[in-house]
Amino acid sequence: MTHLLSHLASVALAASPPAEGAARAAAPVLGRVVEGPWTAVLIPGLPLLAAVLVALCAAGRVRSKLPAWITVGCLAGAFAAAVQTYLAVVHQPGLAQGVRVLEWIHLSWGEKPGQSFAADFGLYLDSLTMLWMLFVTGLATLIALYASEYMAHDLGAGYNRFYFAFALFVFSMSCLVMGDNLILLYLGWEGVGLCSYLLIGYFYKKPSAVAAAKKAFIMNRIGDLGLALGIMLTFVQFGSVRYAEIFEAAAPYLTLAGEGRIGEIPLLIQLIPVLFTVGAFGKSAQLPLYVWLPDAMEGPTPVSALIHAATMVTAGVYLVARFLPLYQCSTWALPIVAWTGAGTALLAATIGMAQFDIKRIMAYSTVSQLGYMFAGLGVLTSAGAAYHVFTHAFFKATLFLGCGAVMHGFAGQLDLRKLSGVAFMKGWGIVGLAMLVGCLNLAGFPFTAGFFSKDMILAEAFASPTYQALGWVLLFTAGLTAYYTFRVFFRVFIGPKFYEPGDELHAHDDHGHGHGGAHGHGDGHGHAPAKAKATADAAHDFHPHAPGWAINVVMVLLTVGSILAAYPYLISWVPGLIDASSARVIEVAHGGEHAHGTFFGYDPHAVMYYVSAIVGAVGIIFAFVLHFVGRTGAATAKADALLPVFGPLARWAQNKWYVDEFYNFLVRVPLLVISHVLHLADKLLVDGLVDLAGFMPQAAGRGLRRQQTGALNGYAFGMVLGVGVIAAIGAVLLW
Amino acid sequence: MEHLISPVLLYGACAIGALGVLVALPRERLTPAVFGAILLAGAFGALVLGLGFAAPDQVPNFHFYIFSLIALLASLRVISHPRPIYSALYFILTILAACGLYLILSAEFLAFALIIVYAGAILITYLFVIMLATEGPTADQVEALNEYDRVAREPVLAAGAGFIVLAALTTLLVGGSTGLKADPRLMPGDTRLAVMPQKVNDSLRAAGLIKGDEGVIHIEKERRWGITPRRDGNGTLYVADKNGLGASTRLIPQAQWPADLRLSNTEGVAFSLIDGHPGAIEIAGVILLMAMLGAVVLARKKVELDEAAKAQAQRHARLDEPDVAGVTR
Amino acid sequence: MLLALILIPLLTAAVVPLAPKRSVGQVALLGTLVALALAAYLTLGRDWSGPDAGRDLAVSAPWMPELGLVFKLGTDGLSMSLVALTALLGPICVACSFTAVTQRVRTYYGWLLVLQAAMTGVFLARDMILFYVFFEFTLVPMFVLISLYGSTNRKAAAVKFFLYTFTGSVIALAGIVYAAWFNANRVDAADPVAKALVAASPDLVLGRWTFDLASLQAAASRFMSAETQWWVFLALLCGFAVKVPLVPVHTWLPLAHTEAPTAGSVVLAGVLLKLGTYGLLKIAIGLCPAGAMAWAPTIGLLCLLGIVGAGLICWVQTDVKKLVAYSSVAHLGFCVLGLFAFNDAGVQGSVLYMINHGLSTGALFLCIGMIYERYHTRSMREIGGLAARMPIWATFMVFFTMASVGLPGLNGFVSEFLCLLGAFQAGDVWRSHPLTVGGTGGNLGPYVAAIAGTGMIIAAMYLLYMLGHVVFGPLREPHHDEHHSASGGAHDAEPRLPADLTAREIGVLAPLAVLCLVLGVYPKPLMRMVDPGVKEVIAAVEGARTQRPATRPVAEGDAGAAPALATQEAAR
Amino acid sequence: MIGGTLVTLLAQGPIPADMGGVTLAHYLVVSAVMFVLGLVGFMVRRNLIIMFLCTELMFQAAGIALIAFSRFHMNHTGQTFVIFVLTVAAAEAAMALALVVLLFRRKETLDGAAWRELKG
Repeated sequence: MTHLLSHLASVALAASPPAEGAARAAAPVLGRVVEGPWTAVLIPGLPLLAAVLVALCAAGRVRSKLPAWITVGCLAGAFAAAVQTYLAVVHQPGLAQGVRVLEWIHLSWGEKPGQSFAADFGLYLDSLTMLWMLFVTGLATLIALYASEYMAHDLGAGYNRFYFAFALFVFSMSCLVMGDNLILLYLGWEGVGLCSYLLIGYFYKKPSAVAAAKKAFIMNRIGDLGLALGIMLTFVQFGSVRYAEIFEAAAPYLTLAGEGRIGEIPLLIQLIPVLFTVGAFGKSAQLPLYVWLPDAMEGPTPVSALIHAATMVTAGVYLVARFLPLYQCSTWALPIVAWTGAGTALLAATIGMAQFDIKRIMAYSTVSQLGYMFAGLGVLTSAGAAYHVFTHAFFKATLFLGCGAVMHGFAGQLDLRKLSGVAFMKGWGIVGLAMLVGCLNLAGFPFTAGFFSKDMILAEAFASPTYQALGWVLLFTAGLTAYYTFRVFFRVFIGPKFYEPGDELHAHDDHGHGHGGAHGHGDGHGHAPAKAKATADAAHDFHPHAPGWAINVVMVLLTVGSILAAYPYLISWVPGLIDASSARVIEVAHGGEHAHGTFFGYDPHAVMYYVSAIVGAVGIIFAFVLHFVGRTGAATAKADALLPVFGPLARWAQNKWYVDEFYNFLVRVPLLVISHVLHLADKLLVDGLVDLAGFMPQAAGRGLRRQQTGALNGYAFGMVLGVGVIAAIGAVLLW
Repeated sequence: MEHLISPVLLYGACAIGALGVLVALPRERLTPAVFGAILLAGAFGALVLGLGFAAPDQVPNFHFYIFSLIALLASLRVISHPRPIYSALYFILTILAACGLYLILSAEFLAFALIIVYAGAILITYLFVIMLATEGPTADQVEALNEYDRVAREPVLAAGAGFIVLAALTTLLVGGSTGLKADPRLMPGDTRLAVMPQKVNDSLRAAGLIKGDEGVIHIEKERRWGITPRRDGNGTLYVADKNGLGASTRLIPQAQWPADLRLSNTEGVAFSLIDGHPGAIEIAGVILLMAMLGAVVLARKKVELDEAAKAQAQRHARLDEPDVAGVTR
Repeated sequence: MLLALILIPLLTAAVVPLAPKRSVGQVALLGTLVALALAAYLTLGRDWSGPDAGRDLAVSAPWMPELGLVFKLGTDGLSMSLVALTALLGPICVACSFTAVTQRVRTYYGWLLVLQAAMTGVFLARDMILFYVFFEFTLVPMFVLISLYGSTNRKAAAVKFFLYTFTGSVIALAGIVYAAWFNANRVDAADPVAKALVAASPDLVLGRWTFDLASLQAAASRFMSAETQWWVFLALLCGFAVKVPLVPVHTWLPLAHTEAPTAGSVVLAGVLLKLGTYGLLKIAIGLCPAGAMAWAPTIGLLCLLGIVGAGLICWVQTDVKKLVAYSSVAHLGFCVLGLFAFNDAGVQGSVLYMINHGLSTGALFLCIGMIYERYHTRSMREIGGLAARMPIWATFMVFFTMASVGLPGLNGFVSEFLCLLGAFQAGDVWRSHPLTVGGTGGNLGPYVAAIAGTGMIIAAMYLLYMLGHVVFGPLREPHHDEHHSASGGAHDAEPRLPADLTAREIGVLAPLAVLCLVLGVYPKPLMRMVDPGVKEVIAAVEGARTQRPATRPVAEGDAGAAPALATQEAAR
Repeated sequence: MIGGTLVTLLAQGPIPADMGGVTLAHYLVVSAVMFVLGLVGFMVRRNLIIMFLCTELMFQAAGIALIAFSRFHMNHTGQTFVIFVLTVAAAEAAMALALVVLLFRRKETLDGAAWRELKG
């Protein structure tokens, strides 16, 4: 392992940055689609098949691990299909390939362009798509395997439900990424949202899980509205929702942008990417819509790893990358993306520093890293962003699954104040090592994949004259990230051995069947009373169960993956893929000299390795000093002594800067008040008017009723008066 | 439009009449029906004068005024007399006076029918019912008038309303009838004679206009007997012998017709009734039948006294039979 | 054939009172299934995409010739799709009532069948008065169903439902009669325009008393001035908007829905509300396209009020059924919004919306009815977390909720997206942007679509709020004993239902679920089916947009001006 | 006897416009006055029998008007109608009086005000 690392390091330092050095591949031909391989259909098809089969299992009340094996098998098949398709796609670099599957929505009201609306189930295969699909299907397979053990406590309906949503998620994600039109993308977009909803709310008896699921769905919907409006505007502007046709229609504008005449592009076209951005921010948890992601950790950990760390949340990055041609036609879209990304990265990092729940820390780190990716897109290193997506997918999955293993083993305990030295416990070595690798990646430790991908973004930020400040923000965030990552590692995984079991037990107490045999310990049913004795001596009747083979295998594979993820950088694999797709950054003619930003006079691409390595090391050292040195128990560390220095800031950060409360106060409460007012107005005013209209004849009748004396003469009198009036009118008319 | 009568006079008369009625109506205290009658007579006089002046060149028809005065005064008494029996009797008088008017209007058949049916039959029924339903005078109280007979209900309002209706009605009637022209199309004339050959024959024979076996024929419709009268008085009679139409046929122009060769009123009513409204007669018959059945059904019905009346009846019973009460006690 | 669609339920309704009490439901089910089979045969057995498809099915017989009334039935793909929806919901409504209704079953099924016949008649009628008769006749069975078989406040709900909708439709009748009067007295059959119209389609009756739909539409749209059309449209709107219902004339709906028995709610949401949108689409817009255009901004505003306002009101409901009822108001806001976009995407989306809403909301009402049957409450305070008790039911509930939310891949999405897209396209703002190719022009536009789009978020808010309370969360159940003792022996007679759904209930929900999925993934056949009808409506509006009504075509030379205007429009 | 004389005197009276010095209006005014008297009587009197008598009075008034018109137009339909009026009056009298008797038996009074079941 160390040998490999040093090898990689030497190669990396020797090689010049690939984005600059390697001759760029030929520009992709946008707007042309050739027939693609049919195997591509298997990529979404097999997960769908898995979903259907699992649904049948659920209908048949299967109570074994059959759904897991079905899903793992199908997903592995999908991964194989993805590899096969990838090979076919790279065979014709720069050319998108299309596969038509099924007609979906077709409308036509004329012959001219823009007078027909067509959205099909069709696939658009280019290198960007395939990059995403490779890690989506690959990771999904591994995590499905991991979950087969992790979810085993819930065999039966819950297990089936989990795998149904899981397979459906992969299908939706495939639609999102592979769809050849915006509507299919939207289908995937909302489909992953649905699966996310179902999986976050997996423990549906917990109100917090239900609330988190709802929050995720609604927050995503807000973003989706932006995306939907963007799609409509795209259609109105370009007359199509198919990528190929959009790119074709947008080509003149891209040319304009390339010539630096971005001001001549119609405003409405510049608006499209801004609307897309709203959607991307919702799905990828960026400011101001990020608040759902930390709460989404209510779901089972494999879900957090796959959906809320590795794949789904990168859909926003994919969207921006896919429509980079349009983004480059917009004056505001990329700066918005860049600054929001940087802001999110910093904010989430500060919150992550102050949390105690390790899964939540990972969630905030995800938000923060997503911010990095957006910043990368914003500063126009789509290759960097995509690469960061790629590396992040591996190491964050590793981290989450590690956390999941801990949670699984310690009955839902996630508080870093109640765990210590886990890596040294029996059977936890692999997890500890995997966590170390993951943390090093996340912290940007030199020669790790995370280090390289983060550097690409940082360097490009500093390289751009307008984004210097942004670069500093990101650099600072990198330091914070290193600190809070290792804060977790030093406190939970090394140090004195200590643990307190959690009180959740995965809702074991609700399902009486307890753990499966794979855990290798006997008293599967005895965890429920642990809540009453949540003290140190709880260890007497609680034995943490070390992860079983499936979890360990997956941890190992993922760890290897995170390490190897550094390798593609060295051969310019990811940049090559990106350059051959629509996410290629165009050269902008600046009229004169290409203004290059510098880092204190140095070329940022050259020095950023050292700078970020130093920043990362500083963060790790801080964590080491504050959280490891001299720590004897789990509950406290030296860092606590520093808290007064920050005054209320620490408390605010711990309370997530009160953003949730702020939203609640600013949006939810007013809306609730308005709703109640509307309801009352509807009931009293609108319906009241109706009732009044109904009441008036009644009242009139009641009043007139008194005129009915019931006496014969009275009626006669009335008649006479009536006759008299009529006759009098007649007389007046006559005379 | 030409005013037959000055509106001021008309309304004045109406108002005085209304006042008269008001005064004449029965009330709690003294009933000055006499004053009311005087006032009404005054009103009537005013009307007569007004109407009389309206047609000054005509000698007023004395009978008309007599009958109408009787009719109106009698109707006043009908509504103002506190005793139902007298009201009914006054109603008979009204009918008789109305029959007089009918006679003036040469509706003699109806005049007598009215007397027979109304005065004879209907009013007698009324009298029966009045007798049945009115408590006779008891020993201590000679004037056993019911409160509801003695006191009128809302006389002022009623008189006011009546005045309005009367004013409006007279305005309309007078105004409407002044310009009215008799519609010649409505007159049946002598057309009906065409279907009464025997009458024509008899009349002609009595006048000596036909002799022997001659008879009238009607050429156009090819009937054996008939005439072709015309509304304009230029009708023609064809008189032919038994051999029918031929050389011996001769014509008798309308000018030579005997005076009695015309439809009498009764005949006219009969034609109108039987020929013109056969369905209505049937319906009227059914109505009468139903009324008879209804009356029978109603009369046979055993009536339950309602609660209050029952209690009162029991009280009466107890007072009437103190012995029974005493025994039980 | 078309007559049979109406007669089969009617005859079954006649037979139902004679059936023995135990088999009343089966008899009714059989009748509705036969009707469904016929409707399916007619719907699936032929190609509806041509402009004259279904013309050979038309039925015409003199009815009251003195008044120009003809008993005329006809259909096209658009009408047929709604007829099919009605026929589909028929057996479902019958089957869902087997255990829910145990008292006075003969009356119940009889009226349910009559209701189906009347609704089918509305969609098939091609004579305005016949349409009106069927339209009004739906009220009577519904009134009976609500007032006899509803819950606590049923009498008031039934009266309000009846009077409210009746008042509206009487005003609509005035509009219809005026249109007929206009045709008889203000249209000259000798006029060259009229002659041309008659030459084009010889069935038209112009210049004489008639209530034939096509004739009146031809006469009114071509000869009536825009101002008059505005008024006539207003009259028709009064009738149809109440039925739809648009805000602010919607208040009968939550009450009626809440109080109606389950089958009543299903029919109400599934088909009865569609009578309003269908009337707007097929009658009102065709009759007065210029009036419709003039009203479009106002109606758009009302739709937005419905989408946002009613959506927010849903969010604070505690009664599940009321929540879904208010959601109907919001959903139909989308539907009408799409309709008044007057472009292909919008109208097509609107028609799909009619059917999709019928399926998904109808199914939601069925789900809620099943809960009500078990717990005798609809309050979210009393029930919750039922997923633990009834997993199959919860699955269906989540599925249909998602269809209702408009999740892509399910039916709701296609229609909702198309409605929004239509509204988005239908803005005159696009005319000022020369390079825009997809805008159609109209009276709505992107801002309207954007505000309506918030309805998507709000829909997610209230429907997930419902799911979170009823399906998910900790289990809450009311005490059974209380309810049984409170309501006396009435419930004891009912068959006890198992905790989760029975096979019958699954059989009721499953077809709807399958259709929701199929229409979400493969809406093409349906879209092709309704396309000619949609095109017809759009053509009417386009006609009004490009030419002024030819009231005095010869005298003022408008006939010459119209094509010039048209080419000018086309040039844009 | 008097009737007979009158017949000879008046029956063959002059043709329409000249009805013995009185015009159609005279008869109509008499008819109207009589009608109104009946009307007022109906409103004012409380005895059920008298009230019905008042309706008969109104019938009479109508009869006079009908006969006057009949004479005016030399048309017998008016008289025919009077016959029908007579019929209806007879039927009405039969029914009404039967009802009156019934009502009287029930409450021992003829006061019309005693029956107010229709009071609102």
